[in-house]
Parts: sequence; C-alpha cells; structure tokens
Amino acid sequence: GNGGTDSSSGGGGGKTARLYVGGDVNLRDMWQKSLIPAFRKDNPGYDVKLTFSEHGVNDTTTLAKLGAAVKGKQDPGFDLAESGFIGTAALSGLLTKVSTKQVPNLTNVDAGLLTPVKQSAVPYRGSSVVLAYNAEHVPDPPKTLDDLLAWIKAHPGKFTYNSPPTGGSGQSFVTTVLDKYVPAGDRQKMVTDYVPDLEKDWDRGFAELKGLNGSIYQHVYPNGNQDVLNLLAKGQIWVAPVWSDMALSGKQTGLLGKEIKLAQISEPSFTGGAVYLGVAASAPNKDAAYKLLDWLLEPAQQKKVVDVLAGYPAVSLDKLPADVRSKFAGLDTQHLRQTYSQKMTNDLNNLWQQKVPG
Amino acid sequence: MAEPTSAVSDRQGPDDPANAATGAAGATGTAASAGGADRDADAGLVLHQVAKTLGGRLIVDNLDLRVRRGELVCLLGPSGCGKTTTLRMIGGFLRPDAGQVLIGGRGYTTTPPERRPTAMVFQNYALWPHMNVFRNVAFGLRLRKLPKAEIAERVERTLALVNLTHHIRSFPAQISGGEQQRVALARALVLEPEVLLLDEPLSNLDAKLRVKVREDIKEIQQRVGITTVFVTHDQDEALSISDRIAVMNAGRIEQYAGAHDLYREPRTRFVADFVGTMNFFEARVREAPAGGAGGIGRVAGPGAVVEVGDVAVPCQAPSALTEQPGLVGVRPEDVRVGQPGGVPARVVREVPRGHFTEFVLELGPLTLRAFVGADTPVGQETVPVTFGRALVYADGKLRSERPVGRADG
Amino acid sequence: MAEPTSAVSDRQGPDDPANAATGAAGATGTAASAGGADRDADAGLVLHQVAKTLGGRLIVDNLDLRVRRGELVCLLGPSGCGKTTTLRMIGGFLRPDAGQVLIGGRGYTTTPPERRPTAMVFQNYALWPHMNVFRNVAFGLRLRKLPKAEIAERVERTLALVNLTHHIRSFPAQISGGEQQRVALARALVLEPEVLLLDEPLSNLDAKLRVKVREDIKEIQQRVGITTVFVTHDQDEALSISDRIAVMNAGRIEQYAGAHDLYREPRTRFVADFVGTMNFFEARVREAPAGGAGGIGRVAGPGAVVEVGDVAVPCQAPSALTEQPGLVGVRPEDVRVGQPGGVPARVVREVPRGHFTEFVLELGPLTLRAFVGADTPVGQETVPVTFGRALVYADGKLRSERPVGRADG
Amino acid sequence: MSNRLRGLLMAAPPVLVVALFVGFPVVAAAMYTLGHTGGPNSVIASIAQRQYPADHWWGTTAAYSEVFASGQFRRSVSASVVVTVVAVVVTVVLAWAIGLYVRLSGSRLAKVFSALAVVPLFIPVVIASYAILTFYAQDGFLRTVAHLVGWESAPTLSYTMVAVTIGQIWVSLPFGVLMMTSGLNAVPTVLVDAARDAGATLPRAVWSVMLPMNVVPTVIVATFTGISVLGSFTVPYLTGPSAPNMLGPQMTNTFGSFNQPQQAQVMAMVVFALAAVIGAVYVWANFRTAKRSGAVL
Amino acid sequence: MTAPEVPVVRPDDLDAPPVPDVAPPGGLVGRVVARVLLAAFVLVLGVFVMGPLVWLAVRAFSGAWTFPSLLPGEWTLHWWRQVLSDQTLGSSIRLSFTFAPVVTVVSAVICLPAAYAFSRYQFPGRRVLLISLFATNAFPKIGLFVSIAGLFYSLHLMGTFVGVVVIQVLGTVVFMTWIPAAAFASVPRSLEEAARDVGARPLTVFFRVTFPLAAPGILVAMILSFLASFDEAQGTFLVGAPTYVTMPTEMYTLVLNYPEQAAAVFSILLSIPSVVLMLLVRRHVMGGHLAEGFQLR
Ligand SMILES: Nc1ncnc2c1ncn2[C@@H]1O[C@H](COP(=O)(O)OP(=O)(O)OP(=O)(O)O)[C@@H](O)[C@H]1O
Ligand SMILES: Nc1ncnc2c1ncn2[C@@H]1O[C@H](COP(=O)(O)OP(=O)(O)OP(=O)(O)O)[C@@H](O)[C@H]1O
Ligand SMILES: NCCCCNCCCN
Ligand SMILES: [Mg+2]
Ligand SMILES: [Mg+2]
Repeated sequence: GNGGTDSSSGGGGGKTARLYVGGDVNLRDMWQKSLIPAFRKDNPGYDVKLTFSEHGVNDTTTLAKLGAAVKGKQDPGFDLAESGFIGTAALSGLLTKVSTKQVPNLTNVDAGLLTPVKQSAVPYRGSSVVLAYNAEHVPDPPKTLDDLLAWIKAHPGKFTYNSPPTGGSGQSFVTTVLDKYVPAGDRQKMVTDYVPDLEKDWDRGFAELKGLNGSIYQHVYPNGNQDVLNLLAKGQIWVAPVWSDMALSGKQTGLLGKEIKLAQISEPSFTGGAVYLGVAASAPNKDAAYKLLDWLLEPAQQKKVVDVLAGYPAVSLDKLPADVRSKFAGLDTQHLRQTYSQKMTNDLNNLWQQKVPG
Repeated sequence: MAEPTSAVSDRQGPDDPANAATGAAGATGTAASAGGADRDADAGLVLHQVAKTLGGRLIVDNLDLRVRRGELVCLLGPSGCGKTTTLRMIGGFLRPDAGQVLIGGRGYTTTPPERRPTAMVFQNYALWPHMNVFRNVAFGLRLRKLPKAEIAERVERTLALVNLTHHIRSFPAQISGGEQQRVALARALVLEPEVLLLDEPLSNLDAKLRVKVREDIKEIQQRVGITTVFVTHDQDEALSISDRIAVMNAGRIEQYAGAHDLYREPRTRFVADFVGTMNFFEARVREAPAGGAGGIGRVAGPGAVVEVGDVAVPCQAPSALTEQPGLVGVRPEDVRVGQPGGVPARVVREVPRGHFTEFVLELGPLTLRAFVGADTPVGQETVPVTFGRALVYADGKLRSERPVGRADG
Repeated sequence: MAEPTSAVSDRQGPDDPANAATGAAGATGTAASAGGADRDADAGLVLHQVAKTLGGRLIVDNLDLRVRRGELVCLLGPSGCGKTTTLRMIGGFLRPDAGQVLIGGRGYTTTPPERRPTAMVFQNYALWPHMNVFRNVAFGLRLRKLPKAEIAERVERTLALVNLTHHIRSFPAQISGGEQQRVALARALVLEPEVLLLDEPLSNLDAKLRVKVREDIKEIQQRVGITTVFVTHDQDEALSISDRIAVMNAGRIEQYAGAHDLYREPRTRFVADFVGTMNFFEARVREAPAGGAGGIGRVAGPGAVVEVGDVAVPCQAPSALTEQPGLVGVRPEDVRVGQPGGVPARVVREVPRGHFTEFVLELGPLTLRAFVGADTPVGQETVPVTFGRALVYADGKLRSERPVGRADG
Repeated sequence: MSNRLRGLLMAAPPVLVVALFVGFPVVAAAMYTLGHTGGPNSVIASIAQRQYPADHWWGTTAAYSEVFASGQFRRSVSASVVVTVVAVVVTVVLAWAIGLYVRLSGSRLAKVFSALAVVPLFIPVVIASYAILTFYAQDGFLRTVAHLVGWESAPTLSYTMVAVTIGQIWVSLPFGVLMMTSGLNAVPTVLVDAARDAGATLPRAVWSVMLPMNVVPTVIVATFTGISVLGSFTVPYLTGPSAPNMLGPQMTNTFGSFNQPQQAQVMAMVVFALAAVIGAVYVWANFRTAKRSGAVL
Repeated sequence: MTAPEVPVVRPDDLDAPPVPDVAPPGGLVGRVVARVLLAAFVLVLGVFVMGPLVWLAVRAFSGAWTFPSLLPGEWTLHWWRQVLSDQTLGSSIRLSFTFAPVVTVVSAVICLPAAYAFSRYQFPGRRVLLISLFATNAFPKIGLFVSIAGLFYSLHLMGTFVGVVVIQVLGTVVFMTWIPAAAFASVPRSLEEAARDVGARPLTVFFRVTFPLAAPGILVAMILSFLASFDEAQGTFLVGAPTYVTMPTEMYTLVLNYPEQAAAVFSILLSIPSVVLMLLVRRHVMGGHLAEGFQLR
C-alpha cells in the first residue's frame, strides 16, 4: 500500500519471493545455482530473488530495517530471510508465525525445532560444526574436547578458530568449551531461554579459552568461517573447527586438498542445529514465501541441500530417499547438540570479546 | 577655463542638481551665473548631493559633481577618501543613500549597472581570463544580440583604436599589463557609452609605461570625445591628463578646478599639500617696509616680506597680508634662488632631478625645498633666497585678498 | 662629483676586479688612475665579470660594478633587464655562472645568503606574517644567539631609526604598506650588514607615499652610512636618491654615472630615452652660418643650427656637428620657448604639470615637447623656439666632440 | 530581496538535507542513549537486549555507566585513540616531508612522487584494506622480504593494530599530501629567502617560516584525519584483530553481534564527542589565523 | 668637463685569479648523505603506497604461490575466468556507474547555490551553518542507522532509487559546499562587475563569468563526490538492498569469501573505474582547490 512497496518489491503480483541470505558464499551458490532454478521450474509463475550478505556484515542494518518496516507496516525489502538475526527477529515478533496451514510440509519436521523460534521460523536444513584436520601432519586427530585442548597447547600456532561474532564455527567451539563447565540443567535453559544470570557458569570456560591465546595461530582470531578454511587450505594451521557444509563444499571445489579430513569430537561434541527461514511480518509477498518454504521441505529439495551443501536435512530421515538416509546412518540429524538461544549467543559474543582475546 | 554654470531646470525644481559644484567652479575665477537652458546638452554627468554610508561610516558626504559632455575629470585624493565609492555609485555598483546621479540629464540613481550608459575600466582591468581579447571586447555586444558581422566589425575597429588588432586571438594571460589595460579600455569603449569611468587604471603599470599609457588614454578620450571620470591618487597623473580635477578628502570635494588653477591657487591647505610639493611654515606676511623689499628689481606691484622669526624674506606676491603669524605655503619653484636682494640660505642638499634640480635649503629655522632649472650653478654653500608667490592659509582655507596671478608678469 | 677611482690592490695583482666599472666611472669626468692601496677600504661591493644564464637565456652578461663604501647605487632599467637577477647574485640567492662577487674585498661568490654580510629588502617587503614587528626584526639577531636584552635593545633602536617604535607589537597585516616597508628596512639594518640590497622597495606604495618613503630611505642610508644597491625601474626615483646610477639594458650596464651626468650626457640612445624625456629626431647639426644663429643673445661659444628638413633651429650647445642627417636628442627643457631669434612653432597642447608646464609643439615635421616654468605665458598660438643643448647620436652612441656642459654658462 | 535573505535561502537546501537526514537521527540517537525508547527509537527498543529505559524525565545514564565500566570498551577507546594519534602524527609528518620535498626540489621526481602519494584517494577503502591485509600477512610481502634477508621471525602485522594504523595512514595520506603541498606552495619563496638573508640555514628557515605559516593546513590535515580515523569502520574491521579493536568495529559488534544498540549508540556518542573536540581545534585554528591576518570576521 | 669615455674592457680582466670565497657552500659528504637519505625515503614511501596494490595485482595471476618466494611459482588466468563468469559483478558495476553521476549531479544542484551564497553573501549564521554541515557528518553512521531507517520508511524512500541517492548525497554535502564556495570566492568580484557593466544581468553573469571561472574547483568537488558515491557501502546497503546492490557493497562479500586470488581479481576489476578516473582528473585534484576548500572563511 505504499510507494516503497511498489518500487522495491521487484517481483510481479506477489509471486516473487525476495530472499535475504546472510551467511557464507557456499550458501549463495546453493541458492543461486541449484535451489532457485529448480524452484522456478517446479513452480511456473513463481520466482525467487536473492540478496546475499556475507556472514554478519549486514545483519545490523538489515535487522534495523526489518524492525522499522514491521513497525510502520512497510516493506522491509525482503520477504523471507535466513541469517544470523533470525533468532532475534523471531523473538522480537518481527516474523510471521507459521503453521502447517501455510506450510503443509511442516508436518515432516520435528515440532521441537520450532520452539526456540516461537513458531516464527521454519527450519529447512541442519548443519553442525566438525573438526577439520590436515592428515599429513595430524595422522591421529583428537577425539574428545580434552584431547583437542591438549593438542592445541602441544602444537602452538597450529590451531585457530574465528572470533564468535564473525561466524558460527568459532561460536560453536567457544560454546563447546564453555559447556565443559556448565551444569546440564543450566545449559538446557540457555538453549531455550535468555537467562543472563546463568552467564557466570561461563567464567571457567572463558578462562580456559583465554589460556589458549598463546597457542592460537599468530595470536589473532580470523574474521569469519571462510578465513579459517583458507588457513587450513594453505597449510598454515593443521586443526580447526569448521562448518561441515562449508568444509565439504570446499573439498568439492578443490579449495581444500585431499589431506584435509573431517571428524567429530565427543564429550561434548561441537554444536549444530537447524537453520531457519523466517517470513517478515510485513512482507508483501507472503504467499510466494510460503510456497518456497513448503517446496523446500519436500524430499527432493532436502536431498539437494544434502548433496550440494553437504548439509543435514531438516525433515526426518525416514522421509528421504535411501541413499541420503545411508549418509546419515547413526546420526540423529534432528537432534544435534543445540546452540544457545540467540540472545545468549549475543551475550556470549560480547563476553568472549571482553574476556578472551588480547 | 571658466565654467558656464547652468540654469534651474523645469524638471528638477529649485534643487536642481545641475547647480552642483558651482561653488567649486566659482573658485576657478568665474562667478556662478544663472540662466540658459543648456543643461541637457552640456551636462555629461551630474552627481547631486550624493551620500553613501558603508560599514557604519559615512564614506561619501553630500557630494556634488558636474562633468561637461566630452570632458575628462579626475577624482584625485588619498587612499580611502571615497574615490572608488563615488565611481561605483556612478557605475551603478553601489546605490547612493541619498542624492541623485544624472547622465545626459536623465536620472539613473537606482538603475543597475547593466542598464546604465556608463562603462568602467577597473583597476586590475578585470579582463575575463577565460575569454580571448576578441571575446572580452565582444561580450557586451553579444549580449545586445547584434549581428555577428557587426560585432566583429565594431570589435576590430575598437581594437584598432587602442592599437591591439594583432592580439585579437590572445588570452589576457598572454599579453602584457599595458596591453591588458588597453583591452579593458576597448571593452569599455566598444559599447559607445555616454560616460567612461576609470578606477586607477594605471596603478599596476611600471613608471615608464604609466606615462605612456596615460597619454594614450588622453589621446583616445579626446578622439572619441567621451565624458570621462578618472580616479587616481597620483597628482602628476591627474595634472597631466585632466580637463578638471576634483580633489577629494574624507568623502567631500575640497576643490574642483583645472590643473593650472588647482596648482597655483589651492583653496585649502589639504589641496595645497596633496597637489604638488609645498613648503609650509608659520610666518607673518607684511607690506614691505619702504625701500626695503622694494630693492628687488622684478617685483611687480607693492612688495612684501615674509617674516619667519628674525628673518624677513622678500616676497613678490603674497595672497594676503597678516598681522599675526599664520600658515604660509610657498611652492618650491617660488623659492627663488640667486636673486639679488635675497636672504642667504645654506644649501643642505642638491638633488638632480633630471630637467630640474631640487635644493634643500636651510633658512633660519626653516628647511625649504626649491626647484630650479637644471642649469643653475651647483656647488655653492649659500644662496640668496627670495619668494615669488606665497599663499596664506587661515583655518585651512586660502586667504586670497591680493591678486597672486603671474608673479613674473 | 668626481669619483676617486681606486688603485690596484697588492693582493689582487693587476687584474684586480676592483677596477671593474672604472671605465664607466671615468665617464663621470675623472680619468682612471693607478696606485694607492685603498681598495679594501674603498670598495664596498665589487661585481667582476658576473654572468648568469637562466632558463637557457643569458640574463646577466659579464657585468662589472663597483660600489664605494657608504655609497648608494641604483640599478635602473626596464622590466626584465636583469636587475633582480643581479641583486640576487649579490645577496647569494643565485650563484653566478662566471665572475666574482666581492664585499669589502673578500670573495663571496658561492657563499650562501645566510653567511653573507648583505641584507635585502624585498619588493613586497617579505615580512613574515606570523611574527609581529618585533619578532620580524629580531629574527636575525636571535639566530645569532645574542642575549635577550641586547636583542631587545638593538631592535628598539632600529625601530626608532625608522620611526616605528609604536608598532612594535603589531603584526604585518595590521600596519600600512609604508610602515611595512620600514619594518623591512629595519629588519635588514638591524643586522648591521656591510651591504644593503633593495629590490624595488617602493613599487607597491602609492604615488605620494612613494616620494616620502624614498626620502626616508635616503636619509636613513646616509645616517647609517651603509653601502647600498637599490633596484628600480623608476627613473625619477633613481635620480633623486642615488649617488650613482647604473642603467641596465639586456643584462649589461649601459652607463654608470651620477644623476646629473646621466641626465645631461646619456652616453647611449637607450639611456637617453630611458632616463628623463627626450625629443629624438633625424637632423643635421652644423656650424651656425655667420651672423645667423649668432643673433641669439645668450649663446655662449660658437653657435650652431639643427637642420630638420627645411627648418633650421638655432642651437646653443650641440655635442657634435654632423655632415649627414643623424639622430639628435634634445631634452624638453632645452627646447627654449620665447627666446628671440627662435623659429616659430605651433602650440598643439599646453599641459600644466604643476611647477612646470609641458608644451607640445609642432615645428615643421617635428612634434616636440618643451618644459617651461609654470609662469610662462599661456594661450599663445605660436611661439619662437631655439634649442639649448643637443645630443648627437651615431650607432646609438653619443658623439661628444664639443663641450655641452652648461649652456647657460 | 535583500542579500542577507537571498543568501540564507540559497544556503538552506544542503543545510536542511543534512539537518533532516543526519541531524534528526543524531538527536534521536542521543535520546536513545539516555533511555528514551519512544518515537523514532521504539523499533530498536523492541529488539534490543540489555536496554536501560529512562527513569527520570531527562533519562538515565545507566547505559553510559555500563559502557564506561566495560574494560573491553575502555580498551577499544584507548586502541582508537592510540591508532588515531599515531595515524595523525605519521600522516602529518609524511605529508610535511612530501610537501617539503615537492616545494623545495620542484624536480620531476618530486612531482611523480606527490602524484604517487595521491593514488590511495582513488582506491575504494575495501580494496585498500584488503590489499594491505595481504601485503602484511603471514605470507605477505613484508615477511617474504624479511625471510629472504634472513630474518625468519619477522612479525606478521595483519590482524594487529599495527596493520590498522598502517591502513589508516595509507588511506589518509592523499588528503594530507594535497593539503600540505598546496599549503607549502602558498608560502612565497621570498619569505624563505628573507629568512636565509637574515642568517637562517635552510632547515632553520623551514622551521621558522614554513612551519608556522602552515599551521592551518597542518591543523586541517590533523583534524580531518583524526575525525575520519576515529569514525572509521572498514580499515579496522578488515585488517584489525578481534579485540581490542577500534570503536568502529566494536560499535558494529555491539549493535549486531551483541544486540545492544543502546550501548552501541553510547559509543557513537563517545566517538562524536571526541570528534567534536578535534573539530573545535580546527575551528579555533582557522579563526585564530583569520584574526591575525587582519581578516574581518 | 671631459668628453665621456667608452669603457674599455681589458682582456686580462677576464682571467683574473678568483678570490677565494669566505664561506663556500656545504661539504660534499653532507650532500651525498642527504641524497642517499632522500633516495631511501622515496623508495620506502613508494613501496608503502604501491606495494599493497602491486602485491594484490600479482596475486590475481598466480597459481601456486608458497611462502617465502617473492613471486608466484606458477601463473594463471584461471581466477579471471572464474570471476568474469559471475554475473552479479556486472550488474553491481553498472549500478555504481549509474548512482555515482546521478548523486554527483543532484549534490551539485543542491549544494552549488549554497556554495555561491556562502562565498558571496553575508547572512546571519553563515559560519555556524558552514561548520554545522561538517559537524553532523562527524557522527559515526552506525549510530544513525536505526533512526535513518525509520525516517526513510516514513518518507517512503526505503528501497527506492531516490532513497539511495539521498543517502549517498549526504556523504558529499560537505565538500560539494566547501570546495566550490572557495572556488567562487576566488573569482574576483570585479570580473562579475565588469560583466554587469557591459550589460549582463545577474544570471548571465553567473553562467558566463562566475561559473566558468570557478569550474576547476567545482570539478574537484564533483570528482570527490563521484568517488564518495563509488565508495559508499553501509548506507547504500541499508536503503538499497536488495534492489540496489552497488559495487562496494558487493565487495565486502567478495573479498572475504573467496580464495585470495579471486578476491584479488575482484579488487582489480573494481579498481579499474577509479583508476581510470584518477588518470583523467589527477591534475585537477592536485591543483590546490581541495586545500582551498578546507580553509574556513
Ligand atoms: N563595503 C564596504 N564596507 C565598509 N567600508 C567600506 C566598504 N567599501 C569601502 N569602504 C571604506 O570606505 C572608505 C573609502 O573607500 P574607497 O574604496 O572609496 O576609497 P578610495 O578613495 O578609492 O581609496 P583607494 O585610493 O585606496 O582606492 C575606505 O575607508 C574603505 O575602507
Ligand atoms: N628562474 C628563472 N628561469 C628562467 N628565466 C628567468 C628566471 N628568473 C628570471 N628569469 C628571466 O630573466 C629575465 C630578467 O629577470 P629579472 O627578474 O632579473 O628582471 P628585472 O630587471 O628585475 O625586471 P623587473 O623590473 O620586471 O623586476 C626576465 O626575462 C625573466 O623572465
Ligand atoms: N552491521 C553493519 C556493518 C556495516 C558494515 N558495512 C558494510 C557494508 C557492506 N554491505
Ligand atoms: Mg579606490
Ligand atoms: Mg625585478
């Protein structure tokens, strides 16, 4: 109902969903090269227009814009989004609540995944952080967190993780180390709620992390997930936490050589979880957005996510073809070790920055 | 040299500005006369009771000025006396707070410059650096949308007048200061204005060129016959170029007269000091005691003596006699050296100045300058001194009770 | 007026550069003489065969100049003739390509300015705008690390010399041009240099001030007794201030003489033209036919006539006689108006110039300028004209075969 | 219409544009830091965490207290100030050196040289930062050359405050050089000559004449460089360490990654206040010189 | 009175033995040392400025390049092919080239009359306005995004072409006003008066005399404006995304998310327009107009 909508919607008649993606470029490639063309083919007359932002860099502005748009009931410039701010947006009521009414295929998804986002976003894939290592130098990678911490100290300069504000892989490493000292009950609250009072549970973990400073490569924390992968690729470091999907696509494109191998640690494992798409509360093209969401939850698309991005499916494995199922044999893809709630993560970023580097 | 003053015009009523400056004109020796309807024909430019306050200070103070058609008048005065301000009011760049500006008898007091029949030559020439000489001169004609051929013809004719045809394609930066000056003149003349205004047009030229160009300007002005107001602070320039000179001081005209009269009979102390060199001192001027100064062979009429302290210098032609000591001015050429009957003065310095020699003399308590022909004998220690004309001032005004005309008769 | 030329010094041997410009000095009337060891005492400044090429052009061409201790010498010449270049070589801002610069007999040819005993007054004064008057003057003393009290004392003394004590805390932008000029002078004088250099120090002042300040400078220079080189293109300035004048043209000195001699006997056509006004024309100068010009009462010595076309003007004192028509120069004051026996000339224009009047005369094919006293009768249509001194030039050089000294005897 | 009115009307458009699109948001931001969460701040207030709403009519200083109490913030402030001071000093010194070289030598090499120093003006900051990042990296030029000459333990500057400072200098250099060359060229040669004539060596003449006469250009270079370094984001974001970094990235993190916009805007106010102090120096220097040169204010 | 003599230059004057100078200029050693220091300074500065750019450029053509070799072990155009096949690049470059001139012109239209007024008219608050234009720009943008977003929505500017132009114009106002104001001020009034005098009306005077003479300064301001638009990323993203994604906005993503060689290729491609612009206009920028504009009057 306003000029802004008309000139910025970019798609005719509400049949084009404008998608904002904040993440790493492998995500962009997946959307641009696989999912969007397939969506067009499967849904004649519908379209998706992609806006991509490197992980985190534009989240602030986008969130500010979304907030202003919803308040003024105006077009935020996109209809649905996948990015770091989705959690915050969902909790702040800036996203539309979704149910099987709009997205029938939600039935395929574990209902528990909708709780942390107050039913305001749809999980469409999963991802977890894994340990990447250079097999030429590290024939016998650490198996547990304690092993890993010991290894890091034993091999100064051969390990790093990106600073938590710049990407999930570093965040996951930090969370995992913190969790070593967080009582299970407290941790559960941190996953579902915002409980700043419990943050003192993190003190010992942060101290442990600070103790690693001297062993970190160059004593500086890279900006972003990709930077860490680059260091691995160039042989500058030998071990690092990385997103499974990014590492796998890196191996596919040749950025990462054969010597780079992946493994999961235990006690505890690195975190992972669902990745959500949320529909802006004031999105003008909601129908197209729902259409896209529903389509994404179809098995064919879930298989694509698995193949192209090396991600985890969001729907239960039994809905998927056998070859996919076999890939995840023994993995509970629906129940990865969950990350903290968005607001806890925000505070984690802050406290890490205050307590660890330097 | 007498100025025919004009009548009260029907249009203007009793405050007719055409009467402006009659008082000054009267000082040239002719009484103001009424009558005659020649005002429009005669008055090229009239300023009537013009006043201007700038930055809270009264800069031009009820100024009256009347310039005859075809006449060249200099505004001469020290820096800051309001010459430029006056000129800018004539050109329309400033609006007078009071008074009127009339050109050819028509009122232009509030007309903006682009609609006045005046043309200005600025001090730094103000040539447009992005236009070549032709375009500088042609600009005004183009604005008048004349046919191209006519523009070219008139520009070329005017450039020929100032002898610059060969520089028609040059840019201002490529020609000398004197040439730029002539382009500025051409730019003003090409519009055939009724009044030409020049604001210290020569002050940026070097000494030799300054003399040459001022002669060129005078020559062109006479040829074209244009009413001209020329601002300068250089009295030599003013004397050599003007038909009449208005000496300004603190926003007022102190005297308005031809060069000859101005020099010989400066009506105020200020004018006497500003125009030419003047020996000023306190003295009494008295009738020569019988048989005393009378001994000087060439004195015409009754002789006088100028008494400075103990010394009495014979004087041929004082403008007045005084009882009390007062201010007396004697021009250096009226300090006569080597005349019989003179009072001996010590020669302090002898400065050859080319076609004449300047003597610095000590005469009693006075230091006097004397200008004498270059051929006057040099090397003497003392010389006898008499005075020719002596001007007596009271309250800064000339006391003129005796004819001081030609001392050499 | 005679110049005692100096001896060959013991140190320098026969090629002593101190003899530089003796030839020119000889022109003032004294023959060069050998002997005497007064060189160091006498030669304030010597330029010996100095040459400088700039931008591929030879700007100063084997120039010789000798300035006596305490003397004020003007470099006079048209724009671009190399005056500034010469001065800058004396001051050390330019290094000569050849030749030597000696001050008080010691070599300074390649010494940088900060180690020369010279001080310069620049054309735009070059006062440091960020320092007040005191600091401007004190700067050089501070560099010499004098005690504070002494600096203050000397600065104040020098400012008193130039009459500026009241402006000691003012910044340059807050004082007038003439005052700035005097600060620049004080800044130079406070260092008590051996040689004072001034580059057109007056050219930015207005006409009236220019005359006043040049007298101040002369007065201070004489009081301090400092060897001074003064650059100007204004001949009037040069004439009135100098002990001697070096007239420069195209990088060379054309004539080096006192003001009086320079004006009366310009040895080249260039000098005659540049210094003062000169009537130049083609004419023959011949012995006066018996009884012809002899009729003119006051002619001393054998009379002559100047033949221009059909007209023969009686002439009192030609510098030479000629067979063929050649270039003859007559000063305006030597064009005598109203003498008995003169040839009638038409008065074209009469320009009152203050203490004298300029007549523009038409005499046969010639247009002549004549300067006559202000009291000469005006308003006549024709006047009889005779010549006083007439200068004959051949190949641009003065032919001086007859004494032309004082035509008036 | 009077000239005063006409002047005011003509000057109005840019002033209004800036007042509306920058001035108004600045005021809103200032209000928000004091806890006024209504009006233009209501949106962000509904998203923020760790927010302190106003408890007096004028607001609350709680957000300020929290930010100032944070060691992380104080480290960022000192990092910012140190980088700013070093970058300003080095930029000014380099600009002077280049300006003097051009002014006093006038050779072709000098001109090439000053042209070189202006190149960064034309390179987008992102690219510049990235180029500097790789140049001083672990495997960058500097360490490569150090390695080749046998210094194998040469430090890596990328991701340190040294790289940030280098980047700031690199980006600031053109403005500094342009300002200083033109400032120095405006000093008439004759004033230097006059100093030498009075007995000053060339260095002394530079010190006593060129330096004081170029106070204003120098202050302009210093203040403008200072203000832009202080508020910079891209250079420290791309070339700097995770923490402590300059306030630009710190603010961005606080806003985005920590979801504490109120605290972020407190930091913005701090940057603004520091910039205002610098700006005051600039205005003062301009006025002082104008007064001394006799200009009518 | 003797007749004047023509001066005789005796030939032996010409080879007079030179008098040794009291103080010859500084020693040879000193001059050699000075030369060497100067050469070192030039070299270091050259590497400082150009090094990062050259290093990045080489990287764009490198295959395997392992520390510590000074040059790549193998050369390849592989990265160019990969990057050039990416179509988003072309559209963002096109967009940047659309915005930059539009922003420059809009800014000129808004600011030039003001610049003229600032230089020619005395009006109340003249200096305060001149300084406030700059003061508001000293506030870090990040602190303003929230309020700006709200404002743009209520003005229906969000996501519009006009909106992007507005946000970019904001960054150009200061120099688009200051530099031309100085340029106008440097046009002598007498040149304008001379035009009035020959019959030109005020507007004619402006377009035929004032503007052409101030053009070099205005050109510099327009160049800077163009570059500023070219470099603006944050605000453009805020207002323009997703419809209008310009080159520098894209660049943040590109440099951080691709292998270094590909990022190097991006950098080169994205620098080309600026460098071309630089070669075209360097002389104007060097001319001192920039410096003029920053002196308050
Ligand atoms: N716009 C103005 N505001 C305030 N004062 C002014 C203005 N214009 C001129 N004045 C003052 O008016 C006085 C006269 O100025 P004007 O320019 O007319 O003098 P002038 O006689 O032409 O002097 P000069 O020979 O120096 O050119 C000066 O004191 C000057 O400072
Ligand atoms: N650095 C230089 N490079 C090339 N030519 C120069 C240089 N300096 C001066 N000249 C030229 O040398 C000539 C003489 O210059 P100089 O300044 O000595 O003249 P001047 O006699 O002082 O003239 P003016 O009266 O105009 O000051 C001029 O033609 C000038 O252009
Ligand atoms: N969160 C705001 C960060 C600002 C960074 N700007 C980069 C703009 C490129 N999209
Ligand atoms: Mg004036
Ligand atoms: Mg000169």
